[in-house]
Amino acid sequence: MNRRLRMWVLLLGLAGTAAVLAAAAFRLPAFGTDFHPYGDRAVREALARQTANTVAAVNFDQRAFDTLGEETILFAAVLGTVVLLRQARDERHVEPAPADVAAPVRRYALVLLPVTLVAGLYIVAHGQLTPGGGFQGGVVAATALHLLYIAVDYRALERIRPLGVFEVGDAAGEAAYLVIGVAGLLAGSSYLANTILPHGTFNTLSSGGTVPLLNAAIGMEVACAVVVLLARFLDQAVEIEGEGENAGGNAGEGERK
Amino acid sequence: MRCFDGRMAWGRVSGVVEVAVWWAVLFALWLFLISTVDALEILVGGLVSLVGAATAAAARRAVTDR
Amino acid sequence: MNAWLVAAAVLMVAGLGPVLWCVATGPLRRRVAAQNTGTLLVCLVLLLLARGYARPPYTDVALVVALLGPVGTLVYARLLGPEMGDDPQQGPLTKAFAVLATAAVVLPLCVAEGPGRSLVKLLLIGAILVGGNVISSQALAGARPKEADDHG
Amino acid sequence: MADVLIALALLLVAATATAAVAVRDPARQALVLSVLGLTLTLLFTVLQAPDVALSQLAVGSALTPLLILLSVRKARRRSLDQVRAEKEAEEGGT
Repeated sequence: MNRRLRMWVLLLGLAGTAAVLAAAAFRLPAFGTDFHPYGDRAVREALARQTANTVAAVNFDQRAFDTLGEETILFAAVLGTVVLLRQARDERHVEPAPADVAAPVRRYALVLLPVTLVAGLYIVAHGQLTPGGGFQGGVVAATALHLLYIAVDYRALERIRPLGVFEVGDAAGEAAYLVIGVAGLLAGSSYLANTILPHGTFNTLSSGGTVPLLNAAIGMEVACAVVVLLARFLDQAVEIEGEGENAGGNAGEGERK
Repeated sequence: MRCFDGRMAWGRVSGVVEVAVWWAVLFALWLFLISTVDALEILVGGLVSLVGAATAAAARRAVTDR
Repeated sequence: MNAWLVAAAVLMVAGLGPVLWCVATGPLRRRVAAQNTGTLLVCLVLLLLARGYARPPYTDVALVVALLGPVGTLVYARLLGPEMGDDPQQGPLTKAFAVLATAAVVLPLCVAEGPGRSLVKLLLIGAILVGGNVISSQALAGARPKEADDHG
Repeated sequence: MADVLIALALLLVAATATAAVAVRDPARQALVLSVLGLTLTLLFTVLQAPDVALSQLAVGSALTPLLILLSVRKARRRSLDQVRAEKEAEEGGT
Protein backbone atom coordinates (compact mmCIF):
# COMPACT_ATOMS: atom_id res chain seq x y z
CA MET A 1 0.00 0.00 0.00
CA ASN A 2 1.61 3.25 -1.02
CA ARG A 3 1.46 6.49 0.89
CA ARG A 4 -1.21 8.07 -1.29
CA LEU A 5 -3.59 5.14 -0.88
CA ARG A 6 -2.99 5.08 2.87
CA MET A 7 -3.93 8.74 3.09
CA TRP A 8 -7.17 8.08 1.20
CA VAL A 9 -8.05 5.19 3.54
CA LEU A 10 -7.31 7.46 6.52
CA LEU A 11 -9.47 10.26 5.08
CA LEU A 12 -12.31 7.83 4.44
CA GLY A 13 -12.13 6.58 8.01
CA LEU A 14 -11.99 10.09 9.45
CA ALA A 15 -14.92 11.25 7.32
CA GLY A 16 -16.97 8.22 8.42
CA THR A 17 -16.20 8.84 12.09
CA ALA A 18 -17.02 12.54 11.74
CA ALA A 19 -20.34 11.74 10.03
CA VAL A 20 -21.36 9.22 12.72
CA LEU A 21 -20.29 11.55 15.55
CA ALA A 22 -22.16 14.49 14.03
CA ALA A 23 -25.30 12.38 13.55
CA ALA A 24 -25.09 11.23 17.17
CA ALA A 25 -24.42 14.73 18.49
CA PHE A 26 -27.57 16.12 16.89
CA ARG A 27 -29.72 13.54 18.65
CA LEU A 28 -28.24 14.23 22.11
CA PRO A 29 -30.52 15.90 24.67
CA ALA A 30 -29.89 19.66 24.83
CA PHE A 31 -27.08 20.87 27.12
CA GLY A 32 -28.06 22.21 30.55
CA THR A 33 -31.65 20.92 30.73
CA ASP A 34 -33.00 18.98 33.69
CA PHE A 35 -33.71 15.81 31.69
CA HIS A 36 -31.25 13.19 33.06
CA PRO A 37 -32.69 9.70 32.59
CA TYR A 38 -29.45 7.92 33.54
CA GLY A 39 -28.58 10.29 36.36
CA ASP A 40 -32.02 9.99 37.98
CA ARG A 41 -31.86 6.18 38.02
CA ALA A 42 -28.28 6.14 39.31
CA VAL A 43 -29.11 8.55 42.13
CA ARG A 44 -32.20 6.52 43.08
CA GLU A 45 -30.19 3.30 43.27
CA ALA A 46 -27.39 5.01 45.23
CA LEU A 47 -29.83 6.40 47.80
CA ALA A 48 -31.53 3.00 48.10
CA ARG A 49 -28.18 1.57 49.27
CA GLN A 50 -27.41 4.54 51.56
CA THR A 51 -24.40 5.64 49.48
CA ALA A 52 -23.98 9.42 49.66
CA ASN A 53 -21.52 9.71 46.75
CA THR A 54 -23.44 8.54 43.69
CA VAL A 55 -20.25 8.23 41.64
CA ALA A 56 -18.93 5.70 44.16
CA ALA A 57 -22.23 3.83 44.00
CA VAL A 58 -21.97 3.68 40.20
CA ASN A 59 -18.33 2.58 40.25
CA PHE A 60 -18.40 0.07 43.09
CA ASP A 61 -22.00 -1.12 43.17
CA GLN A 62 -24.03 -0.60 39.99
CA ARG A 63 -21.18 -1.42 37.63
CA ALA A 64 -18.63 -2.90 40.02
CA PHE A 65 -17.71 -5.50 37.42
CA ASP A 66 -16.43 -2.77 35.06
CA THR A 67 -14.25 -1.47 37.86
CA LEU A 68 -12.83 -4.97 38.29
CA GLY A 69 -11.85 -4.80 34.62
CA GLU A 70 -10.22 -1.40 35.09
CA GLU A 71 -8.35 -2.59 38.15
CA THR A 72 -7.10 -5.62 36.22
CA ILE A 73 -5.89 -3.38 33.38
CA LEU A 74 -3.81 -1.38 35.87
CA PHE A 75 -2.51 -4.60 37.43
CA ALA A 76 -1.52 -6.03 34.04
CA ALA A 77 0.03 -2.74 32.90
CA VAL A 78 2.22 -2.56 35.99
CA LEU A 79 3.18 -6.21 35.57
CA GLY A 80 4.17 -5.53 31.96
CA THR A 81 6.25 -2.51 33.00
CA VAL A 82 8.00 -4.55 35.67
CA VAL A 83 8.97 -7.16 33.06
CA LEU A 84 10.06 -4.59 30.46
CA LEU A 85 12.13 -2.43 32.80
CA ARG A 86 13.94 -5.21 34.67
CA GLN A 87 17.72 -5.13 34.80
CA ALA A 88 18.87 -6.84 31.59
CA ARG A 89 21.99 -8.95 31.24
CA ASP A 90 24.04 -6.19 29.58
CA GLU A 91 23.16 -3.60 32.20
CA ARG A 92 24.88 -3.06 35.50
CA HIS A 93 23.75 -1.81 38.85
CA VAL A 94 25.18 1.45 40.18
CA GLU A 95 24.91 2.65 43.74
CA PRO A 96 22.86 5.89 43.84
CA ALA A 97 24.81 8.93 44.96
CA PRO A 98 23.50 11.11 47.78
CA ALA A 99 21.97 14.34 46.52
CA ASP A 100 22.41 17.60 48.32
CA VAL A 101 19.06 19.26 48.87
CA ALA A 102 18.53 22.43 50.89
CA ALA A 103 17.70 21.67 54.55
CA PRO A 104 14.32 23.51 54.60
CA VAL A 105 13.13 21.47 51.62
CA ARG A 106 14.18 18.26 53.37
CA ARG A 107 12.39 19.23 56.58
CA TYR A 108 9.30 20.22 54.62
CA ALA A 109 9.24 16.80 52.96
CA LEU A 110 9.54 15.03 56.32
CA VAL A 111 6.56 16.98 57.68
CA LEU A 112 4.45 16.78 54.54
CA LEU A 113 4.99 13.06 53.94
CA PRO A 114 2.79 11.78 56.81
CA VAL A 115 0.24 14.56 56.26
CA THR A 116 -0.13 13.63 52.58
CA LEU A 117 -0.28 9.94 53.49
CA VAL A 118 -3.11 10.54 55.98
CA ALA A 119 -4.93 12.76 53.47
CA GLY A 120 -4.65 9.97 50.86
CA LEU A 121 -6.01 7.37 53.27
CA TYR A 122 -8.80 9.81 54.25
CA ILE A 123 -9.81 10.04 50.59
CA VAL A 124 -9.81 6.23 50.31
CA ALA A 125 -11.86 5.75 53.49
CA HIS A 126 -14.44 8.41 52.57
CA GLY A 127 -14.91 7.34 48.95
CA GLN A 128 -18.56 6.49 49.57
CA LEU A 129 -19.25 9.87 51.22
CA THR A 130 -17.21 12.61 49.53
CA PRO A 131 -15.49 12.96 46.14
CA GLY A 132 -12.61 10.57 45.76
CA GLY A 133 -12.14 6.90 46.42
CA GLY A 134 -9.65 4.10 46.18
CA PHE A 135 -7.92 5.23 43.00
CA GLN A 136 -7.51 8.90 43.87
CA GLY A 137 -6.51 8.29 47.47
CA GLY A 138 -4.18 5.44 46.53
CA VAL A 139 -2.27 7.64 44.10
CA VAL A 140 -2.01 10.44 46.69
CA ALA A 141 -0.69 8.01 49.33
CA ALA A 142 1.86 6.54 46.91
CA THR A 143 3.00 10.02 45.87
CA ALA A 144 3.55 10.85 49.55
CA LEU A 145 6.23 8.16 49.87
CA HIS A 146 8.08 9.51 46.83
CA LEU A 147 8.56 12.86 48.55
CA LEU A 148 11.62 11.13 49.99
CA TYR A 149 13.14 10.77 46.52
CA ILE A 150 12.04 14.21 45.35
CA ALA A 151 13.19 16.16 48.38
CA VAL A 152 15.95 13.93 49.79
CA ASP A 153 17.49 11.20 47.64
CA TYR A 154 16.95 7.70 46.29
CA ARG A 155 18.82 5.99 49.13
CA ALA A 156 16.38 7.43 51.69
CA LEU A 157 13.41 6.24 49.65
CA GLU A 158 14.87 2.76 49.29
CA ARG A 159 15.20 2.48 53.06
CA ILE A 160 11.48 2.91 53.77
CA ARG A 161 10.22 1.08 50.68
CA PRO A 162 10.34 -2.73 51.05
CA LEU A 163 9.51 -3.45 47.41
CA GLY A 164 8.56 -7.08 48.05
CA VAL A 165 5.85 -6.02 50.50
CA PHE A 166 4.40 -3.59 47.96
CA GLU A 167 4.40 -6.27 45.25
CA VAL A 168 2.45 -8.57 47.58
CA GLY A 169 0.13 -5.67 48.48
CA ASP A 170 -0.58 -5.03 44.80
CA ALA A 171 -1.66 -8.63 44.30
CA ALA A 172 -3.54 -8.75 47.61
CA GLY A 173 -5.60 -5.69 46.69
CA GLU A 174 -6.55 -7.26 43.37
CA ALA A 175 -7.38 -10.56 45.11
CA ALA A 176 -9.46 -8.84 47.80
CA TYR A 177 -11.71 -7.35 45.11
CA LEU A 178 -12.25 -10.80 43.58
CA VAL A 179 -12.93 -12.36 46.99
CA ILE A 180 -15.54 -9.70 47.87
CA GLY A 181 -17.18 -10.49 44.53
CA VAL A 182 -17.26 -14.22 45.29
CA ALA A 183 -18.72 -13.45 48.73
CA GLY A 184 -21.75 -12.05 46.91
CA LEU A 185 -22.10 -15.37 45.07
CA LEU A 186 -21.75 -17.39 48.28
CA ALA A 187 -24.40 -15.25 49.97
CA GLY A 188 -26.83 -16.53 47.35
CA SER A 189 -26.84 -13.48 45.09
CA SER A 190 -24.84 -12.55 42.00
CA TYR A 191 -21.10 -11.83 41.64
CA LEU A 192 -20.13 -8.49 43.28
CA ALA A 193 -23.75 -7.92 44.38
CA ASN A 194 -24.02 -5.40 47.21
CA THR A 195 -26.08 -7.67 49.47
CA ILE A 196 -23.63 -9.28 51.89
CA LEU A 197 -23.37 -6.33 54.30
CA PRO A 198 -26.00 -4.10 55.91
CA HIS A 199 -26.24 -0.76 54.11
CA GLY A 200 -25.85 1.23 57.33
CA THR A 201 -26.89 4.79 58.14
CA PHE A 202 -26.77 7.39 55.36
CA ASN A 203 -23.66 9.65 55.39
CA THR A 204 -21.61 7.63 57.90
CA LEU A 205 -18.39 5.74 57.34
CA SER A 206 -20.11 2.33 57.53
CA SER A 207 -22.77 3.12 54.91
CA GLY A 208 -22.95 1.70 51.41
CA GLY A 209 -22.52 -2.02 52.14
CA THR A 210 -19.54 -3.39 50.19
CA VAL A 211 -18.68 -0.01 48.59
CA PRO A 212 -16.16 1.01 51.31
CA LEU A 213 -14.58 -2.46 51.28
CA LEU A 214 -14.13 -2.42 47.51
CA ASN A 215 -12.75 1.11 47.81
CA ALA A 216 -10.19 -0.08 50.35
CA ALA A 217 -9.17 -2.99 48.09
CA ILE A 218 -8.72 -0.62 45.14
CA GLY A 219 -6.84 1.87 47.30
CA MET A 220 -4.37 -0.78 48.40
CA GLU A 221 -3.91 -2.11 44.87
CA VAL A 222 -3.41 1.34 43.32
CA ALA A 223 -1.05 2.63 46.02
CA CYS A 224 1.14 -0.48 45.81
CA ALA A 225 0.97 -0.57 41.99
CA VAL A 226 2.14 3.06 41.73
CA VAL A 227 5.00 2.41 44.15
CA VAL A 228 6.11 -0.67 42.17
CA LEU A 229 5.76 1.18 38.85
CA LEU A 230 7.75 4.19 40.01
CA ALA A 231 10.37 1.89 41.54
CA ARG A 232 11.06 0.43 38.08
CA PHE A 233 11.27 3.87 36.49
CA LEU A 234 13.54 5.15 39.27
CA ASP A 235 15.78 2.08 39.04
CA GLN A 236 16.21 2.65 35.32
CA ALA A 237 16.86 6.37 35.68
CA VAL A 238 19.08 6.21 38.75
CA GLU A 239 20.58 2.79 39.34
CA ILE A 240 20.80 0.85 36.08
CA GLU A 241 23.37 1.61 33.41
CA GLY A 242 23.23 0.11 29.95
CA GLU A 243 26.09 -0.87 27.66
CA GLY A 244 28.39 2.10 27.12
CA GLU A 245 26.13 4.31 29.17
CA ASN A 246 28.43 6.36 31.34
CA ALA A 247 26.13 8.40 33.47
CA GLY A 248 28.62 9.43 36.09
CA GLY A 249 30.43 11.72 33.69
CA ASN A 250 33.89 12.57 34.93
CA ALA A 251 33.05 13.45 38.50
CA GLY A 252 31.71 11.19 41.22
CA GLU A 253 33.64 8.14 40.01
CA GLY A 254 33.93 6.91 43.59
CA GLU A 255 30.26 6.03 43.68
CA ARG A 256 30.59 3.34 41.02
CA LYS A 257 30.67 -0.29 42.05
CA MET B 1 28.52 -2.28 77.48
CA ARG B 2 26.10 -0.64 79.90
CA CYS B 3 26.56 2.66 78.15
CA PHE B 4 25.64 0.98 74.87
CA ASP B 5 22.51 -0.57 76.44
CA GLY B 6 21.56 2.78 77.87
CA ARG B 7 21.81 4.40 74.49
CA MET B 8 19.67 1.63 72.96
CA ALA B 9 17.01 2.08 75.65
CA TRP B 10 17.06 5.85 75.18
CA GLY B 11 16.75 5.36 71.44
CA ARG B 12 13.71 3.13 71.95
CA VAL B 13 12.03 5.60 74.32
CA SER B 14 12.64 8.55 71.99
CA GLY B 15 11.34 6.45 69.09
CA VAL B 16 8.10 5.73 70.96
CA VAL B 17 7.75 9.39 71.91
CA GLU B 18 8.29 10.41 68.30
CA VAL B 19 5.58 8.05 67.06
CA ALA B 20 3.19 9.16 69.82
CA VAL B 21 3.63 12.85 69.02
CA TRP B 22 3.13 12.23 65.32
CA TRP B 23 0.07 10.09 66.08
CA ALA B 24 -1.51 12.89 68.11
CA VAL B 25 -0.84 15.48 65.38
CA LEU B 26 -2.18 13.26 62.59
CA PHE B 27 -5.22 12.21 64.60
CA ALA B 28 -6.06 15.88 65.18
CA LEU B 29 -5.68 16.43 61.42
CA TRP B 30 -8.09 13.53 60.80
CA LEU B 31 -10.66 15.05 63.16
CA PHE B 32 -10.55 18.28 61.16
CA LEU B 33 -10.83 16.50 57.83
CA ILE B 34 -13.95 14.46 58.62
CA SER B 35 -17.42 15.98 58.76
CA THR B 36 -19.32 13.73 61.20
CA VAL B 37 -17.73 12.14 64.27
CA ASP B 38 -18.73 8.61 65.31
CA ALA B 39 -17.04 5.58 66.86
CA LEU B 40 -16.01 3.99 63.56
CA GLU B 41 -14.54 7.28 62.29
CA ILE B 42 -12.44 7.52 65.44
CA LEU B 43 -11.28 3.91 65.15
CA VAL B 44 -10.33 4.25 61.46
CA GLY B 45 -8.72 7.63 62.15
CA GLY B 46 -6.66 6.16 64.97
CA LEU B 47 -5.40 3.33 62.77
CA VAL B 48 -4.64 5.62 59.82
CA SER B 49 -2.80 8.05 62.11
CA LEU B 50 -0.76 5.16 63.48
CA VAL B 51 0.28 4.17 59.95
CA GLY B 52 1.15 7.80 59.22
CA ALA B 53 3.10 8.19 62.47
CA ALA B 54 5.10 5.00 61.87
CA THR B 55 5.92 6.15 58.33
CA ALA B 56 6.92 9.60 59.58
CA ALA B 57 9.33 8.11 62.12
CA ALA B 58 10.75 5.66 59.54
CA ALA B 59 11.24 8.47 57.02
CA ARG B 60 12.96 10.64 59.62
CA ARG B 61 15.31 7.78 60.46
CA ALA B 62 16.00 7.07 56.78
CA VAL B 63 17.10 10.68 56.34
CA THR B 64 19.12 11.31 59.50
CA ASP B 65 20.64 7.96 60.63
CA ARG B 66 23.19 7.00 58.01
CA MET C 1 -24.02 33.16 39.79
CA ASN C 2 -23.01 34.58 43.17
CA ALA C 3 -20.08 36.77 44.19
CA TRP C 4 -17.85 33.77 44.98
CA LEU C 5 -18.30 32.34 41.51
CA VAL C 6 -17.62 35.75 39.93
CA ALA C 7 -14.42 35.97 41.98
CA ALA C 8 -13.48 32.46 40.81
CA ALA C 9 -14.08 33.41 37.16
CA VAL C 10 -11.99 36.58 37.49
CA LEU C 11 -9.15 34.72 39.21
CA MET C 12 -9.31 32.02 36.54
CA VAL C 13 -8.88 34.43 33.63
CA ALA C 14 -6.67 37.08 35.21
CA GLY C 15 -4.50 34.51 37.00
CA LEU C 16 -4.24 31.47 34.79
CA GLY C 17 -3.96 33.41 31.51
CA PRO C 18 -0.59 34.98 32.41
CA VAL C 19 0.49 31.69 34.03
CA LEU C 20 -0.13 29.88 30.75
CA TRP C 21 1.87 32.49 28.85
CA CYS C 22 4.83 32.27 31.24
CA VAL C 23 4.80 28.48 31.36
CA ALA C 24 4.98 28.19 27.57
CA THR C 25 7.62 30.87 26.89
CA GLY C 26 10.80 32.24 28.36
CA PRO C 27 13.65 30.77 30.39
CA LEU C 28 13.13 27.42 32.12
CA ARG C 29 13.29 28.74 35.67
CA ARG C 30 10.50 31.20 34.97
CA ARG C 31 8.42 28.43 33.43
CA VAL C 32 8.69 26.27 36.55
CA ALA C 33 7.92 29.29 38.75
CA ALA C 34 4.82 29.93 36.63
CA GLN C 35 3.72 26.31 37.08
CA ASN C 36 4.15 26.75 40.83
CA THR C 37 2.00 29.89 40.82
CA GLY C 38 -0.52 28.01 38.66
CA THR C 39 -1.07 25.33 41.33
CA LEU C 40 -1.58 28.07 43.94
CA LEU C 41 -4.15 29.87 41.80
CA VAL C 42 -6.03 26.68 40.96
CA CYS C 43 -6.26 25.81 44.66
CA LEU C 44 -7.69 29.25 45.44
CA VAL C 45 -10.17 29.00 42.55
CA LEU C 46 -11.28 25.58 43.81
CA LEU C 47 -11.85 26.96 47.31
CA LEU C 48 -13.96 29.78 45.83
CA LEU C 49 -15.92 27.29 43.69
CA ALA C 50 -16.62 25.04 46.69
CA ARG C 51 -18.04 28.04 48.53
CA GLY C 52 -19.86 29.37 45.45
CA TYR C 53 -21.58 26.06 44.70
CA ALA C 54 -22.26 25.61 48.47
CA ARG C 55 -20.68 22.14 48.39
CA PRO C 56 -18.24 21.72 51.32
CA PRO C 57 -16.91 18.32 50.09
CA TYR C 58 -15.37 20.12 47.08
CA THR C 59 -12.73 21.56 49.45
CA ASP C 60 -11.13 18.09 49.41
CA VAL C 61 -10.07 18.77 45.83
CA ALA C 62 -8.43 22.01 46.95
CA LEU C 63 -6.72 20.12 49.80
CA VAL C 64 -5.19 17.69 47.30
CA VAL C 65 -3.93 20.56 45.11
CA ALA C 66 -2.40 22.23 48.15
CA LEU C 67 -0.62 18.98 49.08
CA LEU C 68 0.48 17.72 45.66
CA GLY C 69 1.00 20.98 43.74
CA PRO C 70 4.30 21.86 45.48
CA VAL C 71 5.38 18.21 45.12
CA GLY C 72 5.08 18.61 41.35
CA THR C 73 7.18 21.78 41.43
CA LEU C 74 9.79 20.01 43.57
CA VAL C 75 9.92 17.26 40.90
CA TYR C 76 10.82 19.89 38.29
CA ALA C 77 13.27 21.66 40.59
CA ARG C 78 14.95 18.32 41.29
CA LEU C 79 15.13 16.83 37.81
CA LEU C 80 15.45 20.00 35.71
CA GLY C 81 17.66 21.81 38.23
CA PRO C 82 20.91 21.32 36.30
CA GLU C 83 19.26 22.65 33.13
CA MET C 84 18.03 25.91 34.59
CA GLY C 85 21.22 26.78 36.42
CA ASP C 86 22.06 29.90 34.43
CA ASP C 87 18.54 31.30 34.17
CA PRO C 88 17.84 34.56 36.01
CA GLN C 89 16.41 34.18 39.52
CA GLN C 90 12.81 35.05 40.32
CA GLY C 91 12.42 38.19 42.41
CA PRO C 92 10.78 38.18 45.87
CA LEU C 93 7.53 39.31 44.22
CA THR C 94 6.45 35.75 43.40
CA LYS C 95 6.57 34.69 47.06
CA ALA C 96 4.86 37.88 48.22
CA PHE C 97 2.16 37.33 45.63
CA ALA C 98 1.58 33.78 46.90
CA VAL C 99 1.10 34.95 50.50
CA LEU C 100 -1.07 37.94 49.59
CA ALA C 101 -3.30 36.09 47.14
CA THR C 102 -3.88 33.23 49.59
CA ALA C 103 -4.71 35.68 52.38
CA ALA C 104 -7.00 37.67 50.10
CA VAL C 105 -9.01 34.54 49.23
CA VAL C 106 -8.87 32.43 52.38
CA LEU C 107 -9.66 35.16 54.92
CA PRO C 108 -12.99 36.23 53.34
CA LEU C 109 -13.88 32.54 53.02
CA CYS C 110 -13.13 32.06 56.72
CA VAL C 111 -15.29 35.05 57.64
CA ALA C 112 -18.16 33.64 55.57
CA GLU C 113 -17.66 30.19 57.07
CA GLY C 114 -17.96 31.18 60.72
CA PRO C 115 -16.39 29.24 63.58
CA GLY C 116 -16.35 25.45 63.40
CA ARG C 117 -14.32 22.51 62.19
CA SER C 118 -14.55 23.54 58.53
CA LEU C 119 -12.97 26.88 59.45
CA VAL C 120 -9.94 25.02 60.81
CA LYS C 121 -9.87 22.91 57.64
CA LEU C 122 -9.84 26.08 55.51
CA LEU C 123 -7.03 27.62 57.54
CA LEU C 124 -5.13 24.33 57.32
CA ILE C 125 -5.44 24.27 53.52
CA GLY C 126 -4.29 27.91 53.39
CA ALA C 127 -1.28 27.17 55.59
CA ILE C 128 -0.28 24.08 53.59
CA LEU C 129 -0.69 26.05 50.38
CA VAL C 130 1.48 29.01 51.43
CA GLY C 131 4.09 26.80 53.09
CA GLY C 132 4.38 24.50 50.08
CA ASN C 133 4.54 27.40 47.66
CA VAL C 134 7.25 29.24 49.57
CA ILE C 135 9.33 26.07 50.03
CA SER C 136 9.10 25.09 46.38
CA SER C 137 10.08 28.62 45.31
CA GLN C 138 13.06 28.26 47.61
CA ALA C 139 13.97 24.88 46.08
CA LEU C 140 13.64 26.47 42.65
CA ALA C 141 15.95 29.33 43.61
CA GLY C 142 18.48 26.84 44.98
CA ALA C 143 18.62 24.82 41.75
CA ARG C 144 22.04 25.25 40.20
CA PRO C 145 24.12 23.55 37.52
CA LYS C 146 25.97 20.45 38.65
CA GLU C 147 29.46 19.54 37.56
CA ALA C 148 28.29 16.23 36.18
CA ASP C 149 25.14 14.26 35.61
CA ASP C 150 24.40 12.45 38.84
CA HIS C 151 22.82 9.32 40.12
CA GLY C 152 20.68 10.73 42.84
CA MET D 1 -24.86 32.59 33.98
CA ALA D 2 -23.23 29.50 35.43
CA ASP D 3 -22.35 28.56 31.85
CA VAL D 4 -19.83 31.43 31.82
CA LEU D 5 -17.58 29.45 34.15
CA ILE D 6 -17.85 26.35 31.94
CA ALA D 7 -17.03 28.41 28.84
CA LEU D 8 -14.02 30.01 30.55
CA ALA D 9 -12.70 26.66 31.76
CA LEU D 10 -13.15 25.15 28.29
CA LEU D 11 -11.27 28.08 26.70
CA LEU D 12 -8.43 27.69 29.20
CA VAL D 13 -8.22 23.95 28.48
CA ALA D 14 -8.18 24.55 24.72
CA ALA D 15 -5.49 27.23 24.99
CA THR D 16 -3.31 25.12 27.30
CA ALA D 17 -3.68 22.02 25.15
CA THR D 18 -2.64 24.01 22.08
CA ALA D 19 0.36 25.36 23.97
CA ALA D 20 1.30 21.83 25.03
CA VAL D 21 1.37 20.78 21.38
CA ALA D 22 3.25 23.89 20.28
CA VAL D 23 6.08 23.45 22.81
CA ARG D 24 8.50 20.93 21.34
CA ASP D 25 11.06 20.02 24.02
CA PRO D 26 9.71 17.09 26.11
CA ALA D 27 10.85 18.49 29.47
CA ARG D 28 9.20 21.87 28.79
CA GLN D 29 6.18 20.06 27.40
CA ALA D 30 5.81 18.25 30.73
CA LEU D 31 5.47 21.65 32.42
CA VAL D 32 2.67 22.76 30.10
CA LEU D 33 1.10 19.34 30.54
CA SER D 34 0.91 19.80 34.30
CA VAL D 35 -0.80 23.18 33.81
CA LEU D 36 -3.16 21.41 31.39
CA GLY D 37 -3.93 18.95 34.20
CA LEU D 38 -4.76 21.87 36.49
CA THR D 39 -7.10 23.51 33.96
CA LEU D 40 -8.79 20.14 33.36
CA THR D 41 -9.30 19.89 37.12
CA LEU D 42 -11.08 23.25 37.02
CA LEU D 43 -13.18 22.16 34.02
CA PHE D 44 -14.30 18.96 35.74
CA THR D 45 -15.11 20.86 38.92
CA VAL D 46 -17.29 23.46 37.18
CA LEU D 47 -19.02 20.56 35.38
CA GLN D 48 -19.81 19.23 38.90
CA ALA D 49 -17.60 16.14 38.55
CA PRO D 50 -15.22 16.42 41.52
CA ASP D 51 -14.41 12.69 41.46
CA VAL D 52 -12.96 13.02 37.97
CA ALA D 53 -11.22 16.24 38.97
CA LEU D 54 -9.55 14.42 41.87
CA SER D 55 -8.41 11.58 39.60
CA GLN D 56 -6.90 14.05 37.16
CA LEU D 57 -5.22 15.91 39.97
CA ALA D 58 -3.81 12.84 41.72
CA VAL D 59 -2.26 11.52 38.53
CA GLY D 60 -1.38 14.78 36.79
CA SER D 61 0.18 16.90 39.51
CA ALA D 62 3.20 14.85 40.58
CA LEU D 63 3.08 11.32 39.15
CA THR D 64 3.00 12.13 35.41
CA PRO D 65 5.75 14.79 35.59
CA LEU D 66 7.92 12.37 37.56
CA LEU D 67 7.43 9.55 35.03
CA ILE D 68 8.05 11.85 32.05
CA LEU D 69 11.14 13.51 33.51
CA LEU D 70 12.67 10.19 34.60
CA SER D 71 12.16 8.81 31.08
CA VAL D 72 13.60 11.96 29.51
CA ARG D 73 16.61 11.74 31.80
CA LYS D 74 17.29 8.11 30.92
CA ALA D 75 16.83 8.71 27.18
CA ARG D 76 19.04 11.81 27.19
CA ARG D 77 21.79 10.06 29.10
CA ARG D 78 21.79 7.23 26.61
CA SER D 79 21.91 9.52 23.54
CA LEU D 80 24.53 11.74 25.17
CA ASP D 81 26.73 8.73 25.78
CA GLN D 82 26.28 7.49 22.26
CA VAL D 83 27.48 10.84 20.96
CA ARG D 84 30.41 10.70 23.36
CA ALA D 85 31.32 7.16 22.32
CA GLU D 86 31.15 8.08 18.64
CA LYS D 87 33.37 11.09 19.20
CA GLU D 88 35.87 8.97 21.07
CA ALA D 89 35.88 6.39 18.28
CA GLU D 90 36.48 9.16 15.73
CA GLU D 91 39.33 10.63 17.72
CA GLY D 92 40.81 7.20 18.16
CA GLY D 93 40.61 6.56 14.41
CA THR D 94 42.37 9.72 13.25
